[in-house]
Amino acid sequence: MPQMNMIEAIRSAMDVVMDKDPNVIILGQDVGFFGGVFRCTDGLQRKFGEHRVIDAPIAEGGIIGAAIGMGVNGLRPIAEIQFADYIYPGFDQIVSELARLRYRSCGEFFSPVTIRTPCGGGIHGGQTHSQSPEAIFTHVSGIKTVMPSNPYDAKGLLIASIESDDPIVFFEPKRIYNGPFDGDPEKPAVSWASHPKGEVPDGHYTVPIGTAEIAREGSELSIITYGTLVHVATAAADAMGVDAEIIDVRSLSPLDVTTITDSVKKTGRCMIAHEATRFGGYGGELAATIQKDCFYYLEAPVSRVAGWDTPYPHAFEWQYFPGQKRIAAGIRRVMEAAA
Amino acid sequence: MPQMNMIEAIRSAMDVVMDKDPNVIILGQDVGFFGGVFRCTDGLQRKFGEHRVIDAPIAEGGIIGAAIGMGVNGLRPIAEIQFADYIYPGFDQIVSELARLRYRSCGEFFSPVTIRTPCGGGIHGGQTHSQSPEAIFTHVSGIKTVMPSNPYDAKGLLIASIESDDPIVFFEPKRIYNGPFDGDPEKPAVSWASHPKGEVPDGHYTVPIGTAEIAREGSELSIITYGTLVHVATAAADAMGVDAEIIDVRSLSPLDVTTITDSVKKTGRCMIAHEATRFGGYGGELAATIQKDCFYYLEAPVSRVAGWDTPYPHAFEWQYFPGQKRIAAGIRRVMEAAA
Amino acid sequence: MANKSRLHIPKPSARPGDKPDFSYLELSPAGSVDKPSVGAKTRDIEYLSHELVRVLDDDHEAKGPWNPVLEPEKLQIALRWMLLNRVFDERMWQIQRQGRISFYIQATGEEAVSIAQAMALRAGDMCFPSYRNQGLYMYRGMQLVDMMCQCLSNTRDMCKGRQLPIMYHTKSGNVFSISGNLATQYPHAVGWAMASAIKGEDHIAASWVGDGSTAEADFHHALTFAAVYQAPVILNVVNNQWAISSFQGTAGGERRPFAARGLGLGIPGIRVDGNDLLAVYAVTVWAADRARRGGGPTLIELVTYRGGPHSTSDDPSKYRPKDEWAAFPLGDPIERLKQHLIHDGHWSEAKHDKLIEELKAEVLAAWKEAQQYGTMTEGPYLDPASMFDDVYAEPPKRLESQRRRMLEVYRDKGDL
Amino acid sequence: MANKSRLHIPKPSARPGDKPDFSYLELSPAGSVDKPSVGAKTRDIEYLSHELVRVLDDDHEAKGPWNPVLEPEKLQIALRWMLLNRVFDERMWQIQRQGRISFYIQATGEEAVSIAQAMALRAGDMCFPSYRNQGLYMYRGMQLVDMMCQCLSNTRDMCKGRQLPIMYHTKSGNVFSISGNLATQYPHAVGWAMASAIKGEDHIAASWVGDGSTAEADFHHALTFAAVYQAPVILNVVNNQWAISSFQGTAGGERRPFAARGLGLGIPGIRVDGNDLLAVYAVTVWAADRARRGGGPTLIELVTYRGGPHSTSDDPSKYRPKDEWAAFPLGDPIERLKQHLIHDGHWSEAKHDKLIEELKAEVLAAWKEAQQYGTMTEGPYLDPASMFDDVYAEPPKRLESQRRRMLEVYRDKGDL
Ligand SMILES: Cc1ncc(C[n+]2csc(CCOP(=O)(O)OP(=O)(O)O)c2C)c(N)n1
Ligand SMILES: Cc1ncc(C[n+]2csc(CCOP(=O)(O)OP(=O)(O)O)c2C)c(N)n1
Ligand SMILES: [Mg+2]
Ligand SMILES: [Mg+2]
Repeated sequence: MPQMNMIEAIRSAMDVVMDKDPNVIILGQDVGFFGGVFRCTDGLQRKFGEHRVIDAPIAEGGIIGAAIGMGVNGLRPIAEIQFADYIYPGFDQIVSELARLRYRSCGEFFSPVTIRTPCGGGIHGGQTHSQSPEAIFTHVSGIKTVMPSNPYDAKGLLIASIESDDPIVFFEPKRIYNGPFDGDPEKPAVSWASHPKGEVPDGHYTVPIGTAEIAREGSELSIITYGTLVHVATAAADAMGVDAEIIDVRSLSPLDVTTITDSVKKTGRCMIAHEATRFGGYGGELAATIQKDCFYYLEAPVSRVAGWDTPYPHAFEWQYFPGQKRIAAGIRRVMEAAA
Repeated sequence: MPQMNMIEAIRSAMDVVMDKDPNVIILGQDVGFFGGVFRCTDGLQRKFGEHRVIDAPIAEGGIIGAAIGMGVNGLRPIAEIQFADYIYPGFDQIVSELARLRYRSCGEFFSPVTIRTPCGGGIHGGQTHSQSPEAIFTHVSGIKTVMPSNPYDAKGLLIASIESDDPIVFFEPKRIYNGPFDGDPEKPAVSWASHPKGEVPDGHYTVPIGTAEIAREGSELSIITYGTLVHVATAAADAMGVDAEIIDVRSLSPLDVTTITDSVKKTGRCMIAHEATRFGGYGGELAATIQKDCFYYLEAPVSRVAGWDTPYPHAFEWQYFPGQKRIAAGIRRVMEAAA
Repeated sequence: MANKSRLHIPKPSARPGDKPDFSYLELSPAGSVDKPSVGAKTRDIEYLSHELVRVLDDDHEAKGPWNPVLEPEKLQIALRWMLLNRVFDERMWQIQRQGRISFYIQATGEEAVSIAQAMALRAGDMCFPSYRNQGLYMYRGMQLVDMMCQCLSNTRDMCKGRQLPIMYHTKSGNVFSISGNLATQYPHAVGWAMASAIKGEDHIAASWVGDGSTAEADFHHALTFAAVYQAPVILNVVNNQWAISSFQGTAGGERRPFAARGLGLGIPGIRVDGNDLLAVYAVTVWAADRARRGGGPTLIELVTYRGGPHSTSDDPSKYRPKDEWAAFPLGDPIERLKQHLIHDGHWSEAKHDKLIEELKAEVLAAWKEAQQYGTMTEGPYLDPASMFDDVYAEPPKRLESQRRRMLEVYRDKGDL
Repeated sequence: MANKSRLHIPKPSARPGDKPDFSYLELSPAGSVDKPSVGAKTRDIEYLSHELVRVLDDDHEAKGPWNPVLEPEKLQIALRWMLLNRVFDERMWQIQRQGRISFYIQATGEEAVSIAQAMALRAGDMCFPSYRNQGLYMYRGMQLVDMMCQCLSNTRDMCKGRQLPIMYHTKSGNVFSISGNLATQYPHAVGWAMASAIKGEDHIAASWVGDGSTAEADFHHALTFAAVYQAPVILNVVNNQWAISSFQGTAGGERRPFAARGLGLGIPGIRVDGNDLLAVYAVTVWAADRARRGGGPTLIELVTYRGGPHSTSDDPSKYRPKDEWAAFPLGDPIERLKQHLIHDGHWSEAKHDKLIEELKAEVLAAWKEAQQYGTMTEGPYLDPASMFDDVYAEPPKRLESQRRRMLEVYRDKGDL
């Protein structure tokens, strides 16, 4: 099976779908001739032409607004937002239009736009290249929100997203574009080649939206996480020798509640981890759901480890980012709580 | 003491502060000559002149962007967004600029903008005049988010907001502008005159941001809510004869955790109610915090009653709105759960 | 502080109590504006954005190069549609006042916009309207009874009760779904037109916003994308002088006509008498032709007047003179077309009155029929359980369980 | 599908391997453009948006009505500032390449923009810059060592480690804090200017965005508000032909100059040779004067070229000819001012070389000093606990408890 990093897997997903369906087009800043600032669309304009891989003006609201109109006219647009930090100028079009068009027209009109956008920290990007704004999209009815943690899922979920008639915000944790990251910035970079999920079929396949995955089985506690932190949490649990079950949520909305609550019912202890600021974050939804469904199984309160409630500070990236130490501290808190 | 409805109380707050501080100005659509579509600024342009109560172009992003610049230049702008449903075009300016200016300039620059906006349902407003988007603002570090449930708090919190050097999104539950609402649309309207919180001092006073209030003391369960639902929940508990303690959160961020957890520790049972869609909503943050801090006191899982996870449907307003029946069902669920 | 302020505050020419004053409106005499070829260069036709294309003169004659020279029958049909729009609006307004629907918006005084432009476009062209374009839906074949059922949120409501009254849509008629958020449809039209070009089709798109809405970001997005990709789209600005209580100067109309807004991007603009059906028709045909031939977008400013309140929630006597409409120099589009037809010997007062009676009867009949599908107070009612449909194409489990929970609590409409 | 597509796709005149081609740039001869009075009507000065104001001709002579006739000493100072900007950028670029700072952005080739405009404004005027306006900070008195410390996120960093390198701010110097989000500062400038007018002060505001950023919503918001309230503001568009890999046509520059963008709102536009310090100075003084006298906003398009990569993260050889800058018809602003001074007998190659050496030494000294306040790899370090400060004026309790929790886990920099 071919080895791909996440960039290659994402590119392959678009390549495969564009080959199959002439209505799939890409619209975004620098995506065309240049191939995207993270190279995700590299070569696609050469292959599919400049009428299908289109360089866009720097107007995120315009990109999403135009993509909606294209979708209404039978195309299947993939809109790239260069950084998730720059998605907000398109927020109104996403919330007020993309999310509600099918509902308000009772299915007569809809627009199957997939919005791809790199998110998350760990790349020395400072406040405006490191954000994780996924929570606000999960609160919007009519939108699905997805975040893969590895090349295999990235390709399968992206194909599923593009082919879905529902609008999807597809977050790409850029810290792990080139290799899994265990949270230690001092360690030499590792590539996806050594990771089982770096094996990615060349052709068409999908990973269904709405399913979580058990990234690592375990019995002592459940760690519910997604994106880059799947790898950090795994490393932290390994280092501590804790038999943690790690759930990669993958599909934030719709959420695969069963896989998560089955795990927590089994382990009786639960920690949630995400990069985004904690207050009002997606961890709140997870914790609320878990405590409700697993109340009689829980031996300790559900705990959250998350980005601090500050903007993402450039120089204190590694004190801000929920690294192994913070996750380990979180695990200890959950494990030490009296049952 | 004078009687005021919420509109009058809000107007009085602006009047008092504008009298005191010549740097306070108002900017918004139809706020000037006309006095605002909900009449909140009625008479203020006549009193303070058209250079302090300014009709703005229909560009929410422009209103907030310009207000930020005014704030940087020493003014203290109150920006009115005509409906909370229309705040999204200004979202980028709020999240990327207003919220972070103090932080990124280490306090050298800041802009003390207060954004007032009517929110919530119950007025036959359909999808685009009924939304409750408070959750997404609570997730933004650097912004404070406030929602009063009565005239007294509205005035006190609004004065505190305008006078605060922090940027604040001030949500006004429009269903209760003219009187408290118990959730029954068939009942004749009641006025604020009969409500103790309809008594509002004429002059200057503040209600501190960051404090919740016990709206009704009780011992059997705690209902954590805010805005219109404070009244609906009170009516539901009364009708059921349940001795509920009802907490009016008021300040969503910063959150008064102590008042809430003290109550839940006392009652051992907790229900959260809000109008906004449930998934990814503010109730998640509340539930996550409460189960964490009150784990050893809880006799039942923390439960949420909220808007359904659909856009706000015009004709099914009363099936969508968390009315007395749904709140009662929620209370029963919490009360009946085995300890 | 106000005293020393040097800020320019735009002010309308008249407020309640003042004499209406439209001297700020620059008018060109009918027939006086040159009509360029469809292939003309943008730079050579900038004048169109500052003049006012008019065909009907004060003596009701059609004049000049923009006269589309339409057959009398076609004009009678146009008159019929405009009248239907007006009669329908009047009836629905009353119905709202009686509390039988929750909300309504009239197009009174602006009927020529939707009717003339619908006539000028082809059926395959896609319309992205604002909330004052009900005429488009009518012309594109939507039945009055369907429009009424939408306003009633009853069992025949195309929106299944999910939208405020007047937020229609028709896929078969190629008129988009109306949004409550201003100007959001503008970039959709541009994207739709881009897709049409990409697919090599010759359908074009058209969209409408009000003068006030031009301040929104989406106006800029739409113009920018339309200019960059030369999208086959007509971008209309309906300048009815008011945006709720704010006059058009609050949106930046004090210095230059809205038609000039795209010039800096190379988008030609045409300012047209929006109450002159012939002129509106002619400029729209011109712009559509241009778009279809690959000439790119055109911005059309339609100068008209909002004859009624903004909506049923509004009271304009608070902010503008009561008799302002009567003083509007471009008159009433219906009256003007009627007089033109009479002047040319193709119409009469008697026929006109009879037509109005016919249309009133048609509207009344539709209203009677619509009520059979349910009213706000009497069944049949839509099934509230349907509110969980169409949020997604593939609904998540949680919506199913919420639907069940809802049904546990509310078994029927009375059961709140 | 691509075959039948009729969509217009803007294309730059040259890609890697092609011969640079600037024939699309319309140039006016130096000295040829009329200079209107500051009180001229907008309509009468539209020509300024299509011409190119130039003072320095190909023979290095200053010409025509826009010649500000500055004293040689003033020009030598200007040259010094531009050179300092360039030398600073070169050094910081190297430093980034050595891995000693995480990121950098040069202004290479665009130095006249910041320096000439800073010179033309008054100290009380407020600047809202983009990330390529480091020259403004320098001119407004920010010490090189402070700029370097910001880029190092060290203990003297004015941003206390919270911002990417180059995101400076100075309240005392009246230069705003740089945002990573494009164009957001544009409406701030307008709001600031509105406040100045409201307070009856005569300070004006100025802001800068790139050609690519004009597509953003905030560009439109700023222009609209500036036009509506006639705010005393200068809105600059630095057209350096590129926005990362996208040429200026992708932002709609193919048909009309960016200077024309405000015409439809009644905002006069001036297109100026951005590499001609004298011309930039003159148009800025003119626009500032106009604003200060209550004439409202002016849009200035500065035609220049991004001489270097977009940032240290960029590789322009992938998308444009390597020798494009060399072929740019408006040359290099530093070289042009230098030659002008030499031509007039006020400068020499020797002086120039000496100045460069001086400036290099100055920059190097600053770098040595800056490192004493800490580097990325060596202390002293900022206290990470400070990251919880300034999120709010009145911090909520949860930030205090998060600070405590952070300190429990990370006791020192090495302790991650
Ligand atoms: C984004 C947004 N902001 C504000 C509103 C509230 N609103 C509804 S209509 C209107 C005035 C629109 O005026 P104009 O564009 O001139 O259209 P007209 O009503 O005159 O046809 C306003 C401010 C809205 N619907 N959407
Ligand atoms: C809102 C937003 N979208 C996208 C980006 C990413 N980005 C950074 S610089 C840039 C190009 C800007 O080009 P231009 O405005 O011409 O300025 P220049 O770099 O040429 O000075 C882009 C797309 C951003 N910083 N902010
Ligand atoms: Mg209008
Ligand atoms: Mg540029």
